[in-house]
Amino acid sequence: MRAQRTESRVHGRYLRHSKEFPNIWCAGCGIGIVLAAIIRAVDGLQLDKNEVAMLSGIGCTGRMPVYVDFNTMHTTHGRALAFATGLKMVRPEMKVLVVMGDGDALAIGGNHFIHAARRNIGLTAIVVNNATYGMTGGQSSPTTPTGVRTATAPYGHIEQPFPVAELAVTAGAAFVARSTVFHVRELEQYLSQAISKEGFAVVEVMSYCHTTLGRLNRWGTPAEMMRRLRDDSLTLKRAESLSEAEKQGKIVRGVFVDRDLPEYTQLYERVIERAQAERV
Amino acid sequence: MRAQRTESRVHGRYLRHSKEFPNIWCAGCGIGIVLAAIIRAVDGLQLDKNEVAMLSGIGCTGRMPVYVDFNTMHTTHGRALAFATGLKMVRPEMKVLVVMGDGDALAIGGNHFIHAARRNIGLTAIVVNNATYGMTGGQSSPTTPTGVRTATAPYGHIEQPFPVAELAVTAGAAFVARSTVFHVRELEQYLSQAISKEGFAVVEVMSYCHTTLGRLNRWGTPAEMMRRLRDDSLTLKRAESLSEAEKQGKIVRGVFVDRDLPEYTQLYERVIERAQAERV
Amino acid sequence: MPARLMQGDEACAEGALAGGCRFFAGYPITPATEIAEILARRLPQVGGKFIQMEDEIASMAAVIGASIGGAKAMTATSGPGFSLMQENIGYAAMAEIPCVIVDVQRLGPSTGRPTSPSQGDVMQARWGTHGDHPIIALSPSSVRETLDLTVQAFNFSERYRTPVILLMDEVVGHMRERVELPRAETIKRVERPVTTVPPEWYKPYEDSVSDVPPLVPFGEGYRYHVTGLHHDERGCPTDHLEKIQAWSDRVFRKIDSSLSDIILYEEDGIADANVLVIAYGATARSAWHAVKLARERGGKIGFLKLKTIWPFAEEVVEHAAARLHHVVVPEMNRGQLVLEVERVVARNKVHRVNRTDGEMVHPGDILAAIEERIL
Amino acid sequence: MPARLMQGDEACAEGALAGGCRFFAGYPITPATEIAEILARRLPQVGGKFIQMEDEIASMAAVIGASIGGAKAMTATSGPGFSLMQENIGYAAMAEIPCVIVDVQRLGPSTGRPTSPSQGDVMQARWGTHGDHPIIALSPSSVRETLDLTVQAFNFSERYRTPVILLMDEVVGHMRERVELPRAETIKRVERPVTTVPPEWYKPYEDSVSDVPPLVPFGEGYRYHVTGLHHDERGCPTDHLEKIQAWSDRVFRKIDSSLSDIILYEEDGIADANVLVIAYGATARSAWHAVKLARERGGKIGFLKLKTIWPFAEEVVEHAAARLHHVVVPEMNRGQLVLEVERVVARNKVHRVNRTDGEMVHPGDILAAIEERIL
Amino acid sequence: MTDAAGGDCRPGDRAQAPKGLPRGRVTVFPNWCKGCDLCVEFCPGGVLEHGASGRVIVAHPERCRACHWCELHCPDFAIFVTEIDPGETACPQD
Amino acid sequence: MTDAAGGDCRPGDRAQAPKGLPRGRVTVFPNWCKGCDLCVEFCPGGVLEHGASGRVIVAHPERCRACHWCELHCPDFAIFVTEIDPGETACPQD
Amino acid sequence: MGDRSEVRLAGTGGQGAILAGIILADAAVRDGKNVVQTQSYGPEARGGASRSEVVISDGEIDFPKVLRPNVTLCMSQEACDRYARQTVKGGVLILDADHVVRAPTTHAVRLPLTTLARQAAGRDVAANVVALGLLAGLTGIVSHESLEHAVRARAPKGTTDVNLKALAAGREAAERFKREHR
Amino acid sequence: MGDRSEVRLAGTGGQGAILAGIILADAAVRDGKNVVQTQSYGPEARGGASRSEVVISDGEIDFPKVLRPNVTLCMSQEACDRYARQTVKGGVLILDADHVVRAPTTHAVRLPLTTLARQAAGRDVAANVVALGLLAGLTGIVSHESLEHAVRARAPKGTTDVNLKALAAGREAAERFKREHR
Ligand SMILES: Cc1ncc(C[n+]2csc(CCOP(=O)(O)OP(=O)(O)O)c2C)c(N)n1
Ligand SMILES: Cc1ncc(C[n+]2csc(CCOP(=O)(O)OP(=O)(O)O)c2C)c(N)n1
Ligand code: SF4
Ligand code: SF4
Ligand code: SF4
Ligand code: SF4
Repeated sequence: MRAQRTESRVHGRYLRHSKEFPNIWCAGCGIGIVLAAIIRAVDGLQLDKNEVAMLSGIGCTGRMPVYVDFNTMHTTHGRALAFATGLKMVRPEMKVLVVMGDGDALAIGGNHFIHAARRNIGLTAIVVNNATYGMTGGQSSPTTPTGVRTATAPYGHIEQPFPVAELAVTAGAAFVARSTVFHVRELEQYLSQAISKEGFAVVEVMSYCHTTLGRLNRWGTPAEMMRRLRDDSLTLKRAESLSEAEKQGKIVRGVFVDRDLPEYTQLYERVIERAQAERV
Repeated sequence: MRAQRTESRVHGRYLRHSKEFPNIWCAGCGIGIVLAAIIRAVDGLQLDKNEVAMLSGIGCTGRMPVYVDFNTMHTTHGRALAFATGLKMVRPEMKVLVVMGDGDALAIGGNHFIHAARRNIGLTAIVVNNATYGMTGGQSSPTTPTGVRTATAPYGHIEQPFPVAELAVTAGAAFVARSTVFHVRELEQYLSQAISKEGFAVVEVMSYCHTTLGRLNRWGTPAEMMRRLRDDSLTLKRAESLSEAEKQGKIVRGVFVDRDLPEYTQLYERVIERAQAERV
Repeated sequence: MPARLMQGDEACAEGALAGGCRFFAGYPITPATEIAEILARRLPQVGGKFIQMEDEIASMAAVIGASIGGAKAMTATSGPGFSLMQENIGYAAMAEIPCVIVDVQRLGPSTGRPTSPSQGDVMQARWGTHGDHPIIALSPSSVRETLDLTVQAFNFSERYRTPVILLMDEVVGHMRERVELPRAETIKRVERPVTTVPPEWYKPYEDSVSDVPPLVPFGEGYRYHVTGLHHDERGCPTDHLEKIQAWSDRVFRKIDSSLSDIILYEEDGIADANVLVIAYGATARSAWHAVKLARERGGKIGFLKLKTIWPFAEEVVEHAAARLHHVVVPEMNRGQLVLEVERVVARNKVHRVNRTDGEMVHPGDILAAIEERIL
Repeated sequence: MPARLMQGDEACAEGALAGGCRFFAGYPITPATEIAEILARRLPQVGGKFIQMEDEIASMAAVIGASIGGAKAMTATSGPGFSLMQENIGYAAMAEIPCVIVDVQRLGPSTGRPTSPSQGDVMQARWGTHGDHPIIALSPSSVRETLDLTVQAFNFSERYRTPVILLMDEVVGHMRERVELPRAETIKRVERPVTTVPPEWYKPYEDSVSDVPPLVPFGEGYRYHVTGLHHDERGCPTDHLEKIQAWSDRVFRKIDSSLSDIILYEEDGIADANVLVIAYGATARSAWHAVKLARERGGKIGFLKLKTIWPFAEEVVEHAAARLHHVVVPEMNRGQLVLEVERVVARNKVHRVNRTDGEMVHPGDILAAIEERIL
Repeated sequence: MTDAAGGDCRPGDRAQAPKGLPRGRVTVFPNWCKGCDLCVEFCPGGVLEHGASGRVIVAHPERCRACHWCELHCPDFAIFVTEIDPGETACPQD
Repeated sequence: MTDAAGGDCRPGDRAQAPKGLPRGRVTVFPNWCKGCDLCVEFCPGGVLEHGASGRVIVAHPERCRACHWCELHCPDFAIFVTEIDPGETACPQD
Repeated sequence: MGDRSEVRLAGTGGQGAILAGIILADAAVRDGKNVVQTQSYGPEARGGASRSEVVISDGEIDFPKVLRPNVTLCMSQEACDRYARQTVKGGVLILDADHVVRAPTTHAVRLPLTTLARQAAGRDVAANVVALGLLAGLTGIVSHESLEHAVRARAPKGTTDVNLKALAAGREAAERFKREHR
Repeated sequence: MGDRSEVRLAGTGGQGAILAGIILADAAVRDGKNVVQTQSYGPEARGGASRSEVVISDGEIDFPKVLRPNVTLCMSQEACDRYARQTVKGGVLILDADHVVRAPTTHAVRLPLTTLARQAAGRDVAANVVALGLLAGLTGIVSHESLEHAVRARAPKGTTDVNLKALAAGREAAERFKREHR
């Protein structure tokens, strides 16, 4: 049983104690849970910290990297994947984790998301999906469910949400999975698979923002929102046996794709070989 | 038989004779063929020219609007759909056509493309897919097939192309179709359906750029490239009966989705009703 | 209307509505988010439209699209978003599409410190996009002035067919202040110049009657072309050197020939002053405090508050400073508008007071700078 | 090396390779596309990496990412793309990440006229992003100078840990010229300052030794944090006013204290001149022609060619113009760098010669401006 | 695979249009035609040829079956076809 | 639906941990705990309570079954659990 | 500038210092005064330091921030360490004794505001409004009527009653304090 | 500036005026001269006006564009209308008689360059290189050897032979012309 490891010892080995804790997030926010899961996944893979980079964009989720003892970079809003692409190109051996909020990854950053997937570059994209912009106070995001009240949709949100995992699959990602901050062991497992994957790997983590969207819609305490993640989610396998109506409003968890596609920086190595061969 | 109409008379009624012809495009370029098909589709729907707007981004395709007698706007590279969104919001009754090259729509403009689809706003997005950047001289685009030589991939392109139609479907578009500049009657039909659709409608038109990508890859004259569009394409229906291997490298033509989804500006009318009711 | 406690961002939103704004597209960002949130609620109440776009580039694009559709349109952002909007602001300048861009300045560069004030985007407002183009930028120093200048921004933008930037700062945007709201009847709204010619004759860039040709919205029977390329009177791309130069000359002329309308400022005690203090935005509040203190101590201090930042009030400043040996220019940046002051007044007369840690310039620092010159 | 006919854009690409560039990310745009196309072919030949990104924002981001990974990195664009890059250029300035941004200026604003030259982005290079930050910008006037200044751009960027902008223009970028290539051994490359402290002690923004703290690439055992927020010595976000101010002071100081290294220029015949002509970029070619003509006609004309545009060569210009009553500043814009000249020299001494139709300033126009002053 | 809607006829035999079938009158705007030869290559009747001036010429007007391929595919709006009354002659001069 | 990997135990009956099952020693870092009560609400053993200081307290240490739910879900790295040797006592003092 | 009153309310994000400032400013408007309210906070508003400043005057208010506060409220130890000393001589320094253990002066009004809030209104978070009642009672800087109206207008929906109780509790505490320290 | 020679080559996009300029400039380099080549075109390069300028000198070349051309080549009527008159007195004006019908002067060298290209090289588009041979033959601005090398170096892969034939044809045309107009 894995729980025999003392998880906090694991966590502690990766936290930057120089940075003051407690962390910046609201009491009960799921982002810290994701951070812990990432740490355990990295630890489980026995990676060298020096060979791990964690990049983020701007948002509450974007504040994650500063707390961990990797090579960390808090970039500009929406652009983390593009920064990471440059880094990965010149450091192909590095494991580059990119943590983003749903707004960061899919509103302003949507283009970089689909292009990183198309290019199948070896990055691990971790999208903490709380269905809103937490940092700026609960505005609509590309994953806000239709009908929900947000700070910029006071009469109810009238747009469709992106199916993030499906979008990543269609755009060309090599690995795509979804879990929640409730299902931490599953999450850890998916993260581990994603980090091990050669190509572009996406893990969408369903979370919540009780202080903004939660408050606006009277969704209650962190614990209540956590319960909803538990009760309203089901596995891909189970989902297959359900009708569309039954799946309505449910979070489908699982690995959506795990396929062999040539990874970008490896293909580029061959470009270099070709260029140098032609030159001779 | 529709061909009984004198098409050129139709075309002539919509061209801006004040602007000097011949048009800007290379001899034999497919963009003019798309323009003619759009004109016939609009004419077939008997729309009032005043109620039609055509917007474009930057690129060879982007030069289309100036030739037609609609309300026309040549915007910035990649942003046509965002400009069009503003226009459509304040003029919901208008038919807003947005013509874009594949680079325009899917490289720099990729985010606006998926978001317009998600929002399901009533625009007609016409993507002229010549698999390259024509205007700037044959660089790689997000639809360039893997392996092809481009001005920026002198050792062969190592990225996957976007499946444009599928991406539009996943992102949430109400209508998505694909045809080619060879199949002009089919194209005209799809354009007509797209323009009639209430929600976000995409028509991907496979074309070619013989002077840049064509020359770099020795693909021959416009007629030769045209022949390839004829010979290498098949209908969605036929494609269904083929194996993945058989479909490899083929252009699948047809209507990929045509579904009822509430259109954005119409939903917004209800927001206004709600806001004004709450206020009273 | 009775007095109310109102926040600067709210005043901006209400000023926009009062100025006729019926479309807002934006993307949340501290400290401008409140403007969007208020307009999300308020616009549909008056039949207007609000949309949150996928980013600031799209927001600026949608604003231009809405404006060509005939709506008075606006967006609001802060530094990072303002940087992203630059390309499309240039498009609006080139195509002469009226619109208002609000930049509630926060401490930069980059993400900087989102909740701290700054006046770090002053030069960017003038020069942020590529290529030569004129621009109008206004900067309020109080909540009430925010309301008034927002109306004014719409008026200028429609009158001159130009993007107008409202340069707020976090202090003004987030501060709440007692305001007496203007009565609706007292608010003057300017509408877009209209054409009298029939559609066949209409040319959206023809300067025969005025340097500001009428702009007929799309959908009203005047079908024409708009482009970000250099274009002729009809809006069609051109490569004629004379037409390109003529466009450039005209768009600068339309602003330069109306400076007396556009340059807004307030002055106090300049006639017999020994030292002149020039300030704008929140810093004008620090400066005015310092000026009053210095006067209490017997100094003859002139005060010039600029509300119009761009075009720069060259003549006003030149005139005010002509006689003087000392001009003090406090700014919440490392010295931006002061570059213009130095250009107009002579560098050695000008004394800077700057701060870039995200706090307001302290009146005491301005006072010290004044007193150093008096002694 | 023998002489060769070489295009400006090619010289930029070759200069980049000579300067040690091993990463390029970009997005095609006239008239800078050739730089990308050449590097797409050349970089993998030397083991470097080329990537075409989805847009200019991503290109600039990837360049920063590659630089933090340890590669000398560059992008190249023109006005519209330069506008889009501004936010991330500000990030590089804030986080002090070396990188080179090439802007081959074309006629703006907006899409403008893509194949025509301009110097319309001079002020944008200084002020295009939000917030106060220092920047270095160089502007070549010939093909050979393009090569040299590209090397120099990399050297400055590494030496000062700062983004450096190479401001070319369409004339220089597209022109082909006979060049004698420098021999490889003669090219001096500057590498990033290295640290001598062990990882536990390393602070990427510590200024105790130098105003330019060493930057260790990611992946080499020094794990630290980088952010666009205001940060402390370790790179972690801070809200301490003193630390924020200290950052701002240091980054400006690191440039301001090295002006003698950074300010590159050439001067000719200034000592006994009656009129001084100041120019840069392609316009320096027009100006030099005009100066020679004027001298042939007996005029005592001084010539100052600025290669470093930003920081502005305040002292050089002040010194050169001190004695003179007439300074002529030709530019392919409506007057941008001349604003600085006016600030430093006094407005009434300065005479502008401008052109914004997409053609070079004609030597005849400069000559006329010179002669008007002599008479 | 040509399985699209009408008008997508392949170049067939280049003989005179069979009697009784529709016949067309082809007009080319020489100033707009760029001589790309799309119509020349795909015209099922072999009506068109690349002229010496670089533009297309209607070399065999009598063969036109009024299939409109050229008109529908010309990127330059440079060619058009009108159906001829079966009674009329398809003489290029008129 | 709780169908994920281990650790996702629901709050069960809040009785003392049955004999023979694993037992844990729970430690809270009071300076890091924000009192969000996630652990309190989901702890299957009812071990934890919201303290007067706003932070969590280990009210019933003896009930801890070492399921690690709290440790795995604490967003603040503020709580950790070590397994106790069956022989040891889970006395909060040690 | 003679009649300028400056109030600084400081605490930790979530304690409501900013809302208290807004209510106070609103009350001043109702009293017919000029007023400016500003604030300072980080993203750490969620737990970080948070500060609200209110300047009240019969005349024009130029500089909108506090120069030397006449009244300071500190709801956390950190706030106290940072701001308590800055209060002008003769000014009023209020400390929430529930959160502030070390005070730099004995001249402070030290009351357990959070406890008072819990007792009177059943909610710890109403301490900010208790403080307002206290502050107004001690200084008379705004009238109680206006403050009551301001609370009604500005308190989040559904919390009006709670906050009015807190306000009254603060007012009573002021009376008690004045009696005791007469 | 005395020895500065200026050549302007103008035509329609696709006719190769720009490539001709590059080859000419390359030849000048091979001759050991200083040279600058510039160009001007629109997106209408595909059919629009296109212009290439070459300045050759033994000394430094300051202004890189043509001021008053010594040699002008016009390959289209539009180019001729626009540029023919600007040639300096005594300069050489070459017109492709296949494309230019109206000339503003009788002092021009009017030859059917396109026809010559077709005849000699079998390709209309080689007219630009015919023009180069002619131009060099008439003016001696660059040596024939250098020009030949430049053609080899700069002509698109696979077109070297065609272009060398065109060059020779141009050179012969120059000889013929010189003989006829001696
Ligand atoms: C260019 C730019 N635009 C806007 C912002 C303001 N901003 C900061 S975070 C954020 C969104 C945060 O939402 P999300 O990415 O979903 O992350 P979360 O905070 O929910 O974790 C926004 C819009 C910014 N910093 N930069
Ligand atoms: C911001 C910006 N970046 C780059 C360019 C240069 N540019 C002009 S058109 C174009 C791409 C054209 O390709 P595509 O959209 O596929 O259209 P096509 O020309 O093939 O029709 C590019 C990159 C630009 N105008 N603006
Ligand atoms: S605002 Fe929302 S997302 Fe951000 S830390 Fe708080 S709960 Fe988490
Ligand atoms: S470059 Fe390509 S896309 Fe552009 S007009 Fe020519 S053939 Fe068409
Ligand atoms: S989950 Fe962590 S932060 Fe929350 S109450 Fe428990 S120990 Fe404290
Ligand atoms: S490990 Fe934590 S959650 Fe599990 S029983 Fe013990 S205290 Fe409760």
